Amino acid sequence: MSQFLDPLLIMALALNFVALGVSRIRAVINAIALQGFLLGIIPLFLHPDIDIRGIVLVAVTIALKGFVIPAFLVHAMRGADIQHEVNPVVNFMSSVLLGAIGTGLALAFSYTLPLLEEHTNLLLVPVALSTVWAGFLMLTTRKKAINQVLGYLLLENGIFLFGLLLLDAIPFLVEVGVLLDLFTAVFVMGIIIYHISREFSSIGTENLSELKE
Amino acid sequence: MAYLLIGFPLLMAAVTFAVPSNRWRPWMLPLGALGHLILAMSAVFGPASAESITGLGGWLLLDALGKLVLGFLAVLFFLLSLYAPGYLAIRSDRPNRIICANLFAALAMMTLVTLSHHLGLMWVAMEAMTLVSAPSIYFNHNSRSLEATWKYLLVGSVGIALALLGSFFLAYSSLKAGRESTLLFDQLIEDAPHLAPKWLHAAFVLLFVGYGTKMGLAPMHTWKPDAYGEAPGMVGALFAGGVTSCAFLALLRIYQICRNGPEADAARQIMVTMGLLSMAFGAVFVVRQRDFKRMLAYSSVEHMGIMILGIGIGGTAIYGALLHLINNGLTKGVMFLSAGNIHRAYGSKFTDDVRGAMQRVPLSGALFLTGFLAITGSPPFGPFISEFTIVNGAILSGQYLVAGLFLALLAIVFMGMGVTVLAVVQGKPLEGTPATGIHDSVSTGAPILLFLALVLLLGLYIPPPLEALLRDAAALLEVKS
Amino acid sequence: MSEWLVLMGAVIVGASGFPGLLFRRSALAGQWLTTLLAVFGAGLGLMGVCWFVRTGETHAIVRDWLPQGIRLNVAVDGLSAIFLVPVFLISLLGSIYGLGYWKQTEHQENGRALRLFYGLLAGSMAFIVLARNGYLFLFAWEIMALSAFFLVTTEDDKPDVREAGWIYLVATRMATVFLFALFALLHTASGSFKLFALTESNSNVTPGMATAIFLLALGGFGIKMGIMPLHVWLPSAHATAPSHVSAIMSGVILKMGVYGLVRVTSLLPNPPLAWGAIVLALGAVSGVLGVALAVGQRDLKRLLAYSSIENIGIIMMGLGLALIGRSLGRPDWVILGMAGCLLHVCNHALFKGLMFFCAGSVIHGTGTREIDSLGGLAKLMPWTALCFIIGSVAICGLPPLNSFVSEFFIYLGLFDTLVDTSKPSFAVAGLAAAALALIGALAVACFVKAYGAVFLGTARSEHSRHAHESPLSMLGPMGVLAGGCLVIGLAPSLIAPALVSGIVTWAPNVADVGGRLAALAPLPWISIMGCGLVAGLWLGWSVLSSRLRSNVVEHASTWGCGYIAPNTRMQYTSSSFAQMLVDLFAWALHPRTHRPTPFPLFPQQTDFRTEVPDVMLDQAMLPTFHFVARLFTWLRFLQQGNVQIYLLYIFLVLVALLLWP
Amino acid sequence: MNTLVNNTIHILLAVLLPPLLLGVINRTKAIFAGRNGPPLLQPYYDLIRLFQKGSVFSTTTTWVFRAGPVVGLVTAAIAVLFVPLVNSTAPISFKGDMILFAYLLGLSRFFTTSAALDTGSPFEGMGAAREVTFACLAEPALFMGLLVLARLSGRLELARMLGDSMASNWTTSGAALALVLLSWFIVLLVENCRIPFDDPNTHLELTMIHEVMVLDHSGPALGMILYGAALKLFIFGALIVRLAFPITTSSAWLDWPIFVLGMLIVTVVIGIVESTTARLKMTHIPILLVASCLLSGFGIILLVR
Repeated sequence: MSQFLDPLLIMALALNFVALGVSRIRAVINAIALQGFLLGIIPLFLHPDIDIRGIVLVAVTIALKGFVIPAFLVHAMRGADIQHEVNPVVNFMSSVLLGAIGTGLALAFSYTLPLLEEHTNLLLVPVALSTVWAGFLMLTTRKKAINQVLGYLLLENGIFLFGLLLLDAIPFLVEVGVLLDLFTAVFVMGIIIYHISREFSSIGTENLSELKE
Repeated sequence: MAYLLIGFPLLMAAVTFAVPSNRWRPWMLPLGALGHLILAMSAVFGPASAESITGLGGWLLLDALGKLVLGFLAVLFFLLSLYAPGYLAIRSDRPNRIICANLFAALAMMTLVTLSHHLGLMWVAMEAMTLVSAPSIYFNHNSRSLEATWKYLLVGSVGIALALLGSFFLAYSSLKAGRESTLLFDQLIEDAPHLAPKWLHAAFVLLFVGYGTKMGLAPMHTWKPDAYGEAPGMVGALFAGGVTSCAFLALLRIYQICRNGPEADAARQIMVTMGLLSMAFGAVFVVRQRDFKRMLAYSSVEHMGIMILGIGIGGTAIYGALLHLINNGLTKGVMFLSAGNIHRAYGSKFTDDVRGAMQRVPLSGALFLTGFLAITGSPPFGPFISEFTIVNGAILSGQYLVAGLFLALLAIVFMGMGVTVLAVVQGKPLEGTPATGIHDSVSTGAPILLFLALVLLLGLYIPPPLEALLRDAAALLEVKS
Repeated sequence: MSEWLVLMGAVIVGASGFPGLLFRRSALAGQWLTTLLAVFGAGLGLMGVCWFVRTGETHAIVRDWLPQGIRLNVAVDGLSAIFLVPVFLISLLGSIYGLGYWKQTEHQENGRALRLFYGLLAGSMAFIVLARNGYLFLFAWEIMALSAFFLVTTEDDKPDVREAGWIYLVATRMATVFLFALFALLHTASGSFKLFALTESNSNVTPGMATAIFLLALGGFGIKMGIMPLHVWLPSAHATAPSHVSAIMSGVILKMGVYGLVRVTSLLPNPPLAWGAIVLALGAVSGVLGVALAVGQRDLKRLLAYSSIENIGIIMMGLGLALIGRSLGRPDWVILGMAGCLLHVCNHALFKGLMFFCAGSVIHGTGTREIDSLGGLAKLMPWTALCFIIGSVAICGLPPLNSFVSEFFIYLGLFDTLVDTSKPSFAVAGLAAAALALIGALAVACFVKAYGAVFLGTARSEHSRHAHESPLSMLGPMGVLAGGCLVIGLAPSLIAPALVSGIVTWAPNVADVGGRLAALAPLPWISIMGCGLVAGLWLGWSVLSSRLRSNVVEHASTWGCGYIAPNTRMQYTSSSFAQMLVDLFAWALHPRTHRPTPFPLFPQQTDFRTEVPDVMLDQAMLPTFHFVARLFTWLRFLQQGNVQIYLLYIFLVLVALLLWP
Repeated sequence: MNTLVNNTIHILLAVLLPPLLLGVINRTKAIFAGRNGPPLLQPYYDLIRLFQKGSVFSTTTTWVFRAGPVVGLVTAAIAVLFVPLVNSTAPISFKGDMILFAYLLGLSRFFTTSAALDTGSPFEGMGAAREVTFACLAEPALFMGLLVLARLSGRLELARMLGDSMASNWTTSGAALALVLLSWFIVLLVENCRIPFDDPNTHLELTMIHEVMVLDHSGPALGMILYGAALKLFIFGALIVRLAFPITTSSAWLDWPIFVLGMLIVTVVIGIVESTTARLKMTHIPILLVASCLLSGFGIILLVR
């Protein structure tokens, strides 16, 4: 059933651009949540003969990436009453363009990598890499702290996507550990964002450049 | 044994968290640290060390490298924990529940890193360590420390994420090579020669950048000065000595895998380059540094560079680098703690206000100065041996240019730090600098003296067990030919 | 036997300061105990040296110490013996001198630290000389450098002291950097840290490597010796340190640099001619410029410091000659050059120690080092004055005192390079003799100025008007050193055996050193002439005084050439005395002259001053450092506190490394 | 004739001749000035009188002030024993004695200048400053000359350097010797404070060098100074004589008169120079001295090229 796989991946890829392009933070969160959800279900198509432990993993992933984390972020946002605009360093158009370029490069790079034959005609690696790239873009070109968290999520999504290639290679324990770590990280970041907004009454990182040299 | 080593600190963390009294809680630290120290020593040197300590079906295994770092960590943490009660008594205004518990949790995670024999597990441990150690940076609860924590967390997590991708690459490459990928180090080391260079290179770079970020190699070091500058002195010491050592251990593991692979030379070149780059960054930023705690951070960047450089040079320099891991950590202990005392005594950490520490806090001032001399490689202290061994290794292996740059950068750092340190220590306290009324005390002085004693001992004499351990560890990193 | 005595001596001296820490600040007992220990240890050491020189029997002491083949390997040989004499002698006398000069009761805040590092310094220097292992050498070297730093910054509440200490620290670290590379290279060449003479057979030393080692040694040890233009740290450090510290710095620490150079050159096989030429030329330059700078100084201790540079120059001329001799296969030059070099090492230690002790006594008595505010001390401090004039005569290399002998050796060698016309020759070296003559004449000018301005004439300020003579604890050591100068000057044959063993160690392949030396340099004649001179002077003096006794003698004020009210401010100041010479050397010294034109018809009170700042430091070193520092501060923009940029760095590094070839 | 006799004559000459030289110079100058001038033996009279005079000492002075004249005389008296007069022998001669020779003069300079400073008088300080300054340039010139001679004679004893081989050397490398002769003559003038460097009997203290240093000396001390100065003139004269007229006949009875003759010639020449040239401006003196260094420097270059 891998014929469904590529459309899913394309969708995940498209969501990168949405995340980069939209101006409202809520929209970005939603995009990433949806992407997380897709990531969750992809294993089902990638490994048709999936065992119980895979199912559990899928469930955990969907729960965390698709619902818990986004919900938490929305909550943190509300708690820290953050204005809803993203206000980027470079404007949306160009960040989308950059994303596109990155995707191209990712494709190029991934074709140089020697893959297993069952993965060769699969978009998975390029999509993963371009998602990583998109995550970097968001991390580096957005002013608000929460956007950096989102960028980090995007990054993680990309890595996770690649991780799916070796679902049966990477032990279950590690996968879960990774997910838990991710969650904790975002959780702690959320708390800090909350503190930041209390401390500076805004989460624009321009306030966060006191320490230098 | 392995489980005990990790479980005990976790247990202590829980207990400490439960202790109600803000006054008595800090005393749990020396208690737990002592227990952990005993366990660790018996694991490293004790009779238990003979048969290999394993767990989780081989995922936990304590080899020479692990032993080296574990033993060092235990000692470092113990000495720091001796300092903690005195310090936290001074800062009794702040609740210390979180920090005490977190310190134990961090210890547990570090121990796990040293024990883990599995790439993925090590990653999990590292990430966990990053997270649990974050709150202790925020101990002071002001805007500066908040900013520092934020940067530490973000930069650290991104770095770690890259390391994860690297681990995946490695795993995938071994799949590609048709091996079943267990991600166990033995397995990987053995597979390395057969892996596809492209994958291996990419994996090495990702892991190097990732764990390099945690270790604080330039230019991924950026979180370091902020974190060290704003965290309490003992936390700074724990980071500079412990966290970074774990990251270094991770890098050693990676190198251990790559050293016989097709990408070995590139790996060594990268290590040498990045090592020198880090030293250069350290040099640039210590010069005319007004904030003496940030100065220590940059010095730490420099010394991370020195260690990586030593590994990259290879030969006897590897031995030097491993020895430097210990020397640097202990000496940083001296410097951070004495700097913390001076900071407390003046209520400022800028050379504009802090002068004549030798007169206001004679002990801390003297220790700060001595620590400076030690860290910059002056006898009779440990770093002198390790740094000289690295130079010697470089020249023995004919890498004259590297040796030259290394020495030049050492000299620059010496001058840069010297200006700041001497400004702090010498002379008379400026008129109008408010005295906080905090002076040298046994509780905040004696632990530093212990640190210094160890540094001195390592400068004059290297105990045979340690010597043997170092040699075994170095042997693990030798290039098989 | 001898090595054990020396070793024990070194350890005891090195540790002498520690017990003092247990005593109260206000108590004298600690100082006494420390001094006794130091004297005892140094005494043991000197006994060991004498034992070695007499019997010549010695064995290396070798123990395992550190991994990587670093062993505790000490031994006494001819070279060590020569250099051990100043180490122990000056530290012994210095610590006695300290009893009066740096009384614990008067310097409670820093007295104990001072003595602690004083002992460490002496002990570490003994170890430098004993070390037969590169690592041990470096180790002791750094201990020496650091203890010296702490000694220089004893009074760190004074800004000029802090600055001097800082410059010293930077310089000595530079030296250490060179030495790191040097010993690592030696290790590569010889295959171990053991220091032994390298040959084609027992090592894989290539000519290129040998040259590299030589240049590194010249750089590293040169800084410590204060060769021009690496001397920048020397004047201020010597000037600001307590005087018995200045004495050991100038008298002994500089010699450690010499020792290093001598030792390393003794290890390397067949040196090329260029080495000797370089050393000789550097020596001549340092000698002439050093003393020229000294003439211009207005601070008594700075003057002495620059004269140390001059004497180091003379020592290097000796070494250069010896090197040339080795490369051209002329044993005579080797012997004369080395004899001059080694003997001048001891001599300089004696008379420069003496001079700094005298300077200290002057400071102790008057509270200032400003030459132009002193004067007329000869009446108030007769003994100091006597010692000072003896030291001055010695320092100018005049007969019948010691440094004439060492310069005599070097002169003979240099003349010989012209006389010996067999090929291959290096007659140019002869010109160095002229340079040495110039140095001698300048030294006379310099020290006539110093002695005259400080001790003769009448007091120029309140400081010197109320001066008082120093206690016996200070005069005693000065007397001993003055005696030493006289003894070596009158009976150089006494020290000849030590010189011979030193030369033999440096150039083992030169046969029958003792015989040749006796043939080359007529030491008995020097003794005869010296005694003759003394006798003649005594005769002349008694004639004069008998005449004075038989004739009427009146006392009046100085003849003012018709001016009836001569006053003290009419005296020639040191600046005016030096003016012509400073002008002669203005091309090198860039003096700052303060020469106001008196105006109008009845001009206001004004003064003439020439100051000779250190060109190398003020116009070369400091600007460079400031430039680099500015560059670095400019580079700070890399860390702007903007986390997005930080993440970008990570990303860029990632890409760069992924594209790594 | 055996060395004993030679040495006695040597010493006798050294003791008796010097004052006469002063007399000769003064007489020469007087003649040039068209005066009768003092009798030739006037210096002897002065000496005798001075030794019987009482003396005045400045209250500021110390023993150094008295040591000055003594050292000046004694060093000169010893130095004269190294100088060969008629052939390549001298009462005292050993390897490297020329260095001791030069340094004895240095010793005397040290003490005479110190003695001058001892009075605390500005003028004597001035004189001392000039003395040491010019010596700094004269010394190298002297040594360069010695180097040339050492190279030519291949010996390191002053007596041998100026010894028999001299005559032959003039034929082989006269140029170098001429240069040395010239530069040493300059050295002689400056070391003995002669015009054009200094005017021994000027009466303006500001312009004096040697004379101003001894302003405060009186009686026997002054006598010693005077005699020492004469002895110094004798020494340098002897050097010049050995350089210029290296004539050694078979019989010593002939040699001694020849030497005395040469000495007189030299002194007359000095007198002529003094009476025909004007004093140099103080600031120009160093230039002339440097020139003299360069002269003998060229001498060396000529030899070793």
